[in-house]
Amino acid sequence: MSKQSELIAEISGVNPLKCMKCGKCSASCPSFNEMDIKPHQFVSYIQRDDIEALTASKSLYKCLSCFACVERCPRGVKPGKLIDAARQLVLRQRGQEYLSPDEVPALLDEETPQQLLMSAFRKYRR
Amino acid sequence: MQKIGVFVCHCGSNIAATVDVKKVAKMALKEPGVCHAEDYPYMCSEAGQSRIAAAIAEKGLTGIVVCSCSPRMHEATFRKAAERCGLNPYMVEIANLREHCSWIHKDMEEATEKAVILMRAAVAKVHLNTPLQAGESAVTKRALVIGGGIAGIQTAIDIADAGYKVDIVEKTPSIGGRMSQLDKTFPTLDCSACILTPKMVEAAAHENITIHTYSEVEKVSGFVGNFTVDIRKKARMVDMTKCTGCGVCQEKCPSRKTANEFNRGLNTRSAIYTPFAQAIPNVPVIDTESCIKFKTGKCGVCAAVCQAGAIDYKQQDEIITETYGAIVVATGFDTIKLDKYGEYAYGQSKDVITSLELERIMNAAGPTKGHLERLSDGKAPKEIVFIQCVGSRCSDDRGKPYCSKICCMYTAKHAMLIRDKYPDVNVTVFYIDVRTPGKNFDEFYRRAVEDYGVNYVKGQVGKVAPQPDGSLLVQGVDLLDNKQILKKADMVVLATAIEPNPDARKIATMLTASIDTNNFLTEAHPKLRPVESPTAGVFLSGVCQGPKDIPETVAQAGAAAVKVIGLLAKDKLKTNPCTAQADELLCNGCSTCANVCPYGAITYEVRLVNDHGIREERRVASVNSALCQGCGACTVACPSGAMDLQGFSNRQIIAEVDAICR
Amino acid sequence: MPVNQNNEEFRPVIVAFCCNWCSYAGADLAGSSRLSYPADVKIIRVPCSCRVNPMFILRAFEKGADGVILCGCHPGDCHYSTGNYYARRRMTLLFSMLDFIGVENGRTRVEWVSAAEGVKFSETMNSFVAKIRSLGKNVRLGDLRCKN
Amino acid sequence: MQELITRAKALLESGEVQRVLGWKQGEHIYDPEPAFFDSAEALKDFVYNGFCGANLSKYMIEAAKLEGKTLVFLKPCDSYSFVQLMKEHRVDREKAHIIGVGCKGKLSVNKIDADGILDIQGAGYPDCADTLTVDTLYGQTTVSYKDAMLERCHVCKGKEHMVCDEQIGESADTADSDRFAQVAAIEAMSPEEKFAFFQSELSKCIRCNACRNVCPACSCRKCVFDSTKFDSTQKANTTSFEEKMFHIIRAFHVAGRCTDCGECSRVCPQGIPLHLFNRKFIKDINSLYGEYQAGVDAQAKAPLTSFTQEDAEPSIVAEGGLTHA
Repeated sequence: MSKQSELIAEISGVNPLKCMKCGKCSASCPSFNEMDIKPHQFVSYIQRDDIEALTASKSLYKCLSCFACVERCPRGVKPGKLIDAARQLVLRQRGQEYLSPDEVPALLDEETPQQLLMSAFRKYRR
Repeated sequence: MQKIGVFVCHCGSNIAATVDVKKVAKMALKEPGVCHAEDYPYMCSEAGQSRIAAAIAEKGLTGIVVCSCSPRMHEATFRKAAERCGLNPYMVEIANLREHCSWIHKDMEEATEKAVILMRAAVAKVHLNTPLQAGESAVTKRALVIGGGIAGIQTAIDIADAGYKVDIVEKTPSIGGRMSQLDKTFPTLDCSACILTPKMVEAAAHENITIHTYSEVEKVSGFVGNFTVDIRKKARMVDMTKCTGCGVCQEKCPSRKTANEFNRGLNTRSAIYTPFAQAIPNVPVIDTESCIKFKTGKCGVCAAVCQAGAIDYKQQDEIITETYGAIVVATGFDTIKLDKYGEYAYGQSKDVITSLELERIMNAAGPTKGHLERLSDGKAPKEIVFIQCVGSRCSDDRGKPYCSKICCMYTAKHAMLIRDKYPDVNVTVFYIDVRTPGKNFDEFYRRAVEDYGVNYVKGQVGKVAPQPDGSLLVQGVDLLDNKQILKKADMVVLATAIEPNPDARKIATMLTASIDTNNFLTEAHPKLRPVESPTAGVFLSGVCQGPKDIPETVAQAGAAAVKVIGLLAKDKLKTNPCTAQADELLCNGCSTCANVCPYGAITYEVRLVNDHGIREERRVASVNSALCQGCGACTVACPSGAMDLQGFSNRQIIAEVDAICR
Repeated sequence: MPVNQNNEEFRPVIVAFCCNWCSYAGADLAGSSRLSYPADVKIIRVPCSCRVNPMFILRAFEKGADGVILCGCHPGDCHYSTGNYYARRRMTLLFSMLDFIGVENGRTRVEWVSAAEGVKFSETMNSFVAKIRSLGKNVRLGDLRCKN
Repeated sequence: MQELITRAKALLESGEVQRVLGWKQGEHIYDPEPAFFDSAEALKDFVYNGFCGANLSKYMIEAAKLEGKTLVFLKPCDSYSFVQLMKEHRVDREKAHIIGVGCKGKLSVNKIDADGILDIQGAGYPDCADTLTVDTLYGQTTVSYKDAMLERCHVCKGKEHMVCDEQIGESADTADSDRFAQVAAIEAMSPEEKFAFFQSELSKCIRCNACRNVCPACSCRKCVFDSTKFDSTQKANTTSFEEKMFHIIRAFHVAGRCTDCGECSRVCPQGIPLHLFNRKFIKDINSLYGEYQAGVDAQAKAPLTSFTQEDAEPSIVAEGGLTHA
């Protein structure tokens, strides 16, 4: 594994080799149709060290961080955590924060679920 | 001083590739008492053994160390080889250079260094070995089979046919087990009951078979050849000798609301009941927890309608004690509970069912009389989805890490039967892998696809959502198409993982048989002794050992029977001579050892003892070597060191410790 | 008391008492599954964990062992029904006494390993060796007069 | 004391007992020693006073082999040892006539010495008086009775006799400190401190075996340290480890059997607090397996010959689960 793949494994705490390719993650994913790389494919990208494609993927930001895949994965591979780790890699590289707490009130309306806010922070800021 | 020969095996390259065997042999010669050392590619081979024989003859060896594989593998081989040359078999020790050294280490220097130390420990032990003589114990020519499913029935019939007495103990009111609940069997689609009931009848009618239904094993003591077992015969509240099996009591019983276990709780039964029509014995039992008479004291309808006068509300549990030479465990399986799998909506919707429930629905004697219908509204389903691997192959704590093995095939069977009987019903199977190793199995699965048009989708289901209109929305994935699928279904069938009978652990504990973390009983050797437990005299039949289908179960049942017959055919068994011995001169007579002996092998007697000229009567321990199994608990309990274990004496173990720490 | 800090070089002497029915078989399974653990571990086969006398353990320390581990069947699964229950009490008290007199309590361990747990056997040995390496040479229970 | 002698004479003369096991004057006033008396006449040497700490139970093992009954005087705490020996079939209850003697705390000459009082010639014996009057070569002096008491009397198990045929004399419960305080204090030390403490205590050991010889539980016909069974035959210690091994194993062998009579510490010529080993085991047993006092009930299951399925794992030690219990 390359350094970056190792880093993803370390950040996520996930062993991609445990995946048995059952697809339950993709079957559970509410954003499946929006994603270019599907949840069940994440491990393949990591296994063959194609981290660049993964970090360039739209899926990084289409993931809702709902963690349905993490919850339901029978092998403890947790694709949601993998993609989260990939996202973090990008954020670390750019060294930027995408969402400042000051900007949040403007974005809020009554309909916004709390979870969305949390997901947003997960995605755009560390 | 002993004359010790050391024989270092290369085990082809298994040992020699990592351990410098020549060096081990060379170093052996430096050990005190070692007057012969050699290495050879295959010590266990005919040629290897004859080299040992030659060395014993030439050098007059009194003790032997074989540096080879695990003693669990070839200790018996080398002991026999020594015995053939007139050397006591217990003068042989094994240094485990393969499993404990060469196979786990890579660095040759390190492995060789360790190998030398292991060899030294074995040499140090052999110095203190003494010739031991195996005793004999008689064999009770009767076998016990725990569990009356197809595995237990087949094992019992095979043993009984060989002329030995067999008792079957079955927990439920009837023999038949899981197979009696099945509708059809793969891959030939025989009717399950049609092939099972003749076997049940055969067992019941066999002169050598005694069946104890509604009974449980309560206590086991003794050892191979001589087990003593307490069996609790639960009170049926029905006199077996009087009951004619007419069934009137069941028809008239006013309590009808108890979940019917046989139909997996899909309908209800009366409080007095036989689980199914072909039950053996065809004698009902009263479920005292549901019976109105037992709950309120007022009823007694069954007794009133019973022409034979068989109802006996005062019946008590009865404990019978029997002795057996061998015990077969055939406790079978159940499906796992699905309460942790909320995403499949099992329990939320009546139309999400397990495959075993589907068996009951498809069965003419089942809750729907064999009509395929939704349990929620009784309508005929048009779209059925099967989900594979529900709880199987899961590494989390929701399911089981193993493959349940039978699901791929029974799902193909179900799909095929449904498409055959109801061609207008669409069947979709979501699978991870289709596993069909077995004679005619893959052909069977292909028929489901090719001849019956079952739609197999490679991918899992993430969620089953019950809809307001009563349908089920199945969200799955087609991995080959890389598309998510949303499918409206009328019925969802879950291929639920199987797990060993929850009583398996309790029974294994009673039998002191090994059991693994999944509660499957462990076999003595995964390849070479698959139907024996490591505990002598205990054998394994059916799913209690691991997931299997019916043909495999029946094959294993026969194999277990052969092992039992082989045991019962012997009049005497050689007993392990590695038993405890009490030194009467050191014994305080304090009874501490007897308090920890699990076999009651230690008794006390007042004996005239000559202690270096002092003659006096002393209370001293005495070990019955036929009962002693050689655990050594007493040796540590004894404060004076009077109790010692032959073959694993205090001095022998200390010599090994010293050699390792030298 | 100087403790050997140079743990890279330090090769401890470790004695593992394994019961014949579960743990020795578990060690065999670790072997046939090629699950490695350090060569510092040397196994002594005993019929049951209840055969292990505290004398053996102290003797090992006296003769220079740096760690002693006892492996037996899981409680409830003893081949002799009750042996490991007695062993458990004996070892608990012995270990407590060693701790009481100031011996590092990581030098002794009891682990239940079944015949099916080759992986657990190897993991246990790896972690025990790592622990002993971190503790360094056994000086408190060794022969001080001869070795200092 | 006179009452004891009178009763002993009567029993001897009636032929009910063949001999009397009691204490006789030793070389000094403060070291009475256990003795058998065969006749009424011999009883002139009999003494019973504050220095009669010696536990006579163990001598009843020998008495059990002799013809006829033996009269033995047991203090309340000695009676525990007798019951324990009954449990182990070492003494014969039928051949013992037990007089439970009163005890209000026994004296430690070492403690009196430690107060700077030397060359004791005599002492006022009214047990349990607040002050003890001591005659010395240099005249009379006084010391607080409590300060002069044996350690074990400060953790007195009570004034009840666990076994006896009759009772003579009053007893008092002299307990005034926590039985496990010393053990707990050591448990609270760092490993280095613990080790230093025991290293310094045990390095005083001269392997005289007094502890072993006096201990009522350590009554094996042949000790493992004297037999060839473990290659552990007693010899001059060749390694510093051996005294540790000896004392650990000795304590282990009596674990669950030791009544905490404190004789080991009383007789140790080097003043090693050997009772700490036994008491550590008692404390652990109590906290792990339930309160257990050896010598109370001859039928009770001993902690090391019984178990429960839920017993603590040995890892509790490393987890520190026993040091704060």
